[in-house]
Amino acid sequence: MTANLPDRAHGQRLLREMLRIRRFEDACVELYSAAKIRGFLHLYIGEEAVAVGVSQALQADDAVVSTYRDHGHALTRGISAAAIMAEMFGKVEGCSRGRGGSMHLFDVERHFYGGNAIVAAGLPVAVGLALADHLQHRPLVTTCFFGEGAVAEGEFHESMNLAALWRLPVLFCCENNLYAMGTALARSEAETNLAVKAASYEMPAWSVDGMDVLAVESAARGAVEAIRAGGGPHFLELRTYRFRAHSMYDPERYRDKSEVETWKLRDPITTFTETLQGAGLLEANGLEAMEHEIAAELSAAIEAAEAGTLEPVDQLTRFVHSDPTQPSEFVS
Amino acid sequence: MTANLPDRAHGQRLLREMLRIRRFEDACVELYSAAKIRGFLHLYIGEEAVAVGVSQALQADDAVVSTYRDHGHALTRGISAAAIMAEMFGKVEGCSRGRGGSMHLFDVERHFYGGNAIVAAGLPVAVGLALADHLQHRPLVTTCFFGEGAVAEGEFHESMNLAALWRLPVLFCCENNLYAMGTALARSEAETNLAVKAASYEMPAWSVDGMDVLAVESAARGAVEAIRAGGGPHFLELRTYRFRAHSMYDPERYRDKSEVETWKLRDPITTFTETLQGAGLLEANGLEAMEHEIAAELSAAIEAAEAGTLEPVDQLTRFVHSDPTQPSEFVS
Amino acid sequence: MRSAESSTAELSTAESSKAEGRTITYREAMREAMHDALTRDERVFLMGEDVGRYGGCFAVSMGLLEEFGPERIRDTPLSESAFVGAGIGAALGGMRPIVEIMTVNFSLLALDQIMNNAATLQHMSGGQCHVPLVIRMTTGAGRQLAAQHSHSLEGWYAHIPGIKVLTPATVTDARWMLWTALEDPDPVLIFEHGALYNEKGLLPDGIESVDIDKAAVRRVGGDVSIVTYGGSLGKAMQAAEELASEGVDAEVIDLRTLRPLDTATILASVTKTHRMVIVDEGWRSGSISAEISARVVEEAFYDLAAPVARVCTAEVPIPYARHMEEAALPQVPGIVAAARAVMAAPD
Amino acid sequence: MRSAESSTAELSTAESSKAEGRTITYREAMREAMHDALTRDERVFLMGEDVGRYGGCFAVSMGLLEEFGPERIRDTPLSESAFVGAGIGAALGGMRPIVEIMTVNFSLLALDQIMNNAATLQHMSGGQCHVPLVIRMTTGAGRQLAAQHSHSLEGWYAHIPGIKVLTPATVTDARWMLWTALEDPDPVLIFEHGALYNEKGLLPDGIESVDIDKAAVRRVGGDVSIVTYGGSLGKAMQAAEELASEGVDAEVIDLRTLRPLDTATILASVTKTHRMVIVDEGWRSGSISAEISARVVEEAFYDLAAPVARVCTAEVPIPYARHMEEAALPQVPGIVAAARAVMAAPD
Ligand SMILES: Cc1ncc(C[n+]2csc(CCOP(=O)(O)OP(=O)(O)O)c2C)c(N)n1
Ligand SMILES: Cc1ncc(C[n+]2csc(CCOP(=O)(O)OP(=O)(O)O)c2C)c(N)n1
Ligand SMILES: [Mg+2]
Ligand SMILES: [Mg+2]
Repeated sequence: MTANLPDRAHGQRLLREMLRIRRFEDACVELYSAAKIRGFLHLYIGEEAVAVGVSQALQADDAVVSTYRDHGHALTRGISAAAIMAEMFGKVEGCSRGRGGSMHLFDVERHFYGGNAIVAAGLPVAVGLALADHLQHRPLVTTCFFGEGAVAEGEFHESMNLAALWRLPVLFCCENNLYAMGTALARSEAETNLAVKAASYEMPAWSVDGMDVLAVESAARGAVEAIRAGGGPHFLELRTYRFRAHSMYDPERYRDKSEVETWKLRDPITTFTETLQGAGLLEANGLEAMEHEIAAELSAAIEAAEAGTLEPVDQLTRFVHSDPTQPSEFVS
Repeated sequence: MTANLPDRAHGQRLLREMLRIRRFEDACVELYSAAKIRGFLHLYIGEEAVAVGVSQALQADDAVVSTYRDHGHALTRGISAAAIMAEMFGKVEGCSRGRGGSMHLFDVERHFYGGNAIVAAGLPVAVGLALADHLQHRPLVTTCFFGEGAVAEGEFHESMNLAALWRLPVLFCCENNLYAMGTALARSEAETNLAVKAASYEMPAWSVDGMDVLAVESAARGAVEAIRAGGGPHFLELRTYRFRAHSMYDPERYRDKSEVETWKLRDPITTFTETLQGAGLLEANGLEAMEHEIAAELSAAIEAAEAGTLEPVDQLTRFVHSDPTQPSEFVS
Repeated sequence: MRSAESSTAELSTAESSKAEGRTITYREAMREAMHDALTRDERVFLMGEDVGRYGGCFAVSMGLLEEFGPERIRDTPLSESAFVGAGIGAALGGMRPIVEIMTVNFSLLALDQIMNNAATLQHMSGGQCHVPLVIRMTTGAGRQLAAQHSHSLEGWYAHIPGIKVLTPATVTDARWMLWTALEDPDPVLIFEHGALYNEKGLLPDGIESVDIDKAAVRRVGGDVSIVTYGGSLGKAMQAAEELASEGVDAEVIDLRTLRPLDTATILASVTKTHRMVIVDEGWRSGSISAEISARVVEEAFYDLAAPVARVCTAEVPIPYARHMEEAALPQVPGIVAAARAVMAAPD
Repeated sequence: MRSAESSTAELSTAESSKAEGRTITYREAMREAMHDALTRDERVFLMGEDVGRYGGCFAVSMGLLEEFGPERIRDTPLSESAFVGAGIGAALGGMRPIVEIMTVNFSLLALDQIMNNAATLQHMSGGQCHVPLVIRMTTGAGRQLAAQHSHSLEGWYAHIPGIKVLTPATVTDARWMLWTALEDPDPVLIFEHGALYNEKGLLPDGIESVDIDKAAVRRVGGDVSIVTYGGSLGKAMQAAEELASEGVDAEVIDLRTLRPLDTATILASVTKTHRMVIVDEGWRSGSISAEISARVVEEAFYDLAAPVARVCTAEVPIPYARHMEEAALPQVPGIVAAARAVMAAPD
């Protein structure tokens, strides 16, 4: 069951954000086929409720650390579709100047500390960001997204313990989509109840229906409030599912089509559209209007990316060390 | 309370083994001061009941993996005092030919796979030894000793999970002596109940009074039986205390003398001597007789170590790769 | 049954032109090698992330689970340190594990096990422990995978005493090095360049083993020695062809094994050509190219007609954008230019 | 207030003979450096295993907890990867962390964070992220700590673009490099050789900062350049004295920083002496000595009168036994012999 219904504006905003991610990802599929986007591409389709729900609980100056599956997080944190698209086109206008690509979206002004493509490697960094807030007495919360596959990594264990031991303001958001590439959770964890695992660090931990944006929002709000009030780190297991392959190269031999189809019945966008419409919070053509706006935004983004600039090759060795001739680059 | 009393012979054997470790370590202190032993030296004084108790449950062909604090484990697994002493003297007669020193005692014939001096790094190796037994259908149990400090390491987490997931025959023996160098458990772990931690891997886990050799023996026997019967890995937290400094360089600023004195009241050797004598299982002069025998053994060991051979320097690059001219070295 | 005498220039180059055989991909060659090893020796098993149900991140182990079952084709959790360490333990316990680390980029998480245990156990046990472990991993850049997924660290690993480092560059080596590695009583790391998996090559009939301690002369030439390995071999060969059209006859050496380095083959070539260009996808500073240069200077200083030249990866984390990535990596024109430069030096 | 112009041979050697100052140990110098940094900048904090209550594994941070309190002197659990990563995050968040990894041997557990995050974040964010993090660790052998506790990996770390690698060899550098490192907007690794902590040296009055990008000529000489760093500087100086007694006037260069390498100072010396011996406690193959040799050949080939010689650690895990360990490491007689050999080469 979902939490209490939102008001109309908020409900529509949630739906819109999820739909925007979905359509963004749909566009990526096409652009990958057209070889406009290259490298590894990991889609968020099916998991939209997680990023959208969690981000409702965050302030603009709260930090976020993400993974290679970062488009959804980046979009909900306010990085423009155009900047992300340009990034994947390898253009200077990209949010990482084309240096990072799909897996490494960054926007430090928005406190978005990147897609990290080493599984679990973002967790220690998130702990450190929270430590900086703690030491500087800033009442901020750092959110760290990671997949359930990361739970097996040593860095998960070390980071959970450190955050709990030092009571740092971190929200650990485990996106449990049941698979790490082709490895089902039960083949990866002796204890598959991830909230129980998290609780063994003396950390409050809840399992949440990650296909229900309202449930996610409400859990995240609860956790973030508690953290901001000095309650130390919290852990959310967000039970979700990816509808597409792990990345663009995945033959999906490890799961049945029927399993995917069953999960699609719980598509967070479809079900939430129904919820809103059922409650009279969205007009019959409300979705269509959103689709139009989003399509316009995305085609503008793609056009801009296409028209973007390739960085001159003689700039190759920039950004290895901070440039002393550009001191403004580094706000000390 | 201790478990049921042992028979006379067994009881005396336990006491003798503990005393032998104690006197061995006492000798090491002197030899270190005399600069006969060099490098890092970590003593087992106070913790003798753990090694002696656990080893009662093991067969000769069960594998053991230890840490830098490995004298006690090595002695109870049958490596001679002479071979260990010679090792610390840097002589060829040492159990690792003088290449390893105090922290790296090895005896592969006795399935003793070493003192490992990287905290927690022995755990994955123990899991692998157990995996080899599992794959080769050998009904053996691999025991892995490590300190409570190791629990914070990522390798602990990964190894516990892997062993539990694959139900491998590993006995994890966590020697909780309350400190990792100068760091008290509570400054290292958010959850200080280590058995609870272990249980979060779906692994049977018990806390045991590590100052009581009978309690340790009985817990170890229970665990090893269960493992050998196919029950998968088990975890024992052995609550103990080191009476001496972490190593020879430790000013011990992190704990009160009074704390040490309180723990010394529970000295596993004194208390067990009293238990045996109280039950009429040890003569009044029984301990003295043991002391004599042990002193003789140790002085012979020291003499032999002193008289041992220094490896010729031209052998320096041996044992980096297996020597093809000595194929017997590697039983394939 | 014949063994590829890859150390002899004449033989190995002749081989590829004359020999009968099958054309297969590098991926298929690796898969055959694993299939073969699993069939030949029941102590061999494969473990790593997604080697089973997924079929391997790069489809190298596709089908092996179905044939050999889950006890021998073991999907692991994401726990690089533990499963590499478990491979070490299993090797100590009498098995012959093949541990796959999905890519070299994740191997950093297992470096403690590799350097402090695998490479060291034999020595610190005074010769008692042997770790007949093979670790395979994909390496290299060139596929726009950006900074965290594009490392070429095989030369860096070659710094570690106690391990061997193999870099199969050809279908033949991909097919046969694994078995030789498994027969080795000591730990062997095999680095497979990701750009090679789809490459096709002739797998000659009749070869049923290769050595893993000799470099191979892939092209005989008298003017300049181009020394390379792994994913850069193709570029070096192309550069040699281009140079040939300019009248420069380059010899191309495929190191095959980075540790131990086959210095003899390198020296034999440079004492003939007096000029050397090293092509290495590693970052320049502290790359294996530096070691080769230093050894050549130590051993053949007076034979050198020109400074040893290096064509390496620029000292930047690899950028995503295609044109930037290309600029960062060794490319054919750079190799040709370097060869021309050393040719221009006075004799 | 003066800054040590360590790049200028005359100045730096003059300094130590003429200057007034205090004689302190390397350990005290490091402690003062931390004390100073903690006092000067409240964004600075120290974290690592046993840096607080224990006073530091090598007693370097003794007393700091008492003075600066547990928020700024943070004992960590045994979790190298997490606390190094947390240092990176804290640096991103505006702090100036000093992370102590007890010894280089344990840093392997944190290598993923160092290479894939600290060194890479700036680049893959297109210049947005800066990681003003200092990581200190003890390095080196010589104290019979055996194979797992005796690594010298500072030269190996110097392979990684995006970090700086410092190796203070003198009391002055121990005292002042830290602050310069903390002022650097990018990650800096400081390697402190364990054998140096008890060494005493003159800390000259008046110097209140040092650069971290220039090598220092520690002894001016005209016959042969001995290039070294860190724990080997003392041995090189001793060798130079011995050589002097034989009439060979050696110049001794202390690299100070291994990444970026100050090639200019090295080249200036070798173009004067025409002969070079590199002394490096790293394992020989793939050590920083190889890179130095390669660069000298690239840039000063025609100035060399003899092949560049290297005196490095033997390629073995370090054995425990004292005589074996001594045999494995660079020692004065080996340096002297190498210098004699390059002197013997025809001019
Ligand atoms: C340390 C590490 N090991 C392996 C990989 C390769 N890899 C990339 S994504 C992935 C699966 C991760 O699964 P999960 O954490 O569940 O996240 P999801 O992809 O399902 O969102 C793997 C194995 C990696 N990037 N990093
Ligand atoms: C990975 C690693 N980090 C740090 C050290 C240094 N060190 C050696 S022993 C030790 C304390 C370990 O404590 P614990 O595991 O409780 O074992 P104990 O010494 O108490 O038996 C430390 C920090 C090490 N050897 N390995
Ligand atoms: Mg997942
Ligand atoms: Mg302890």
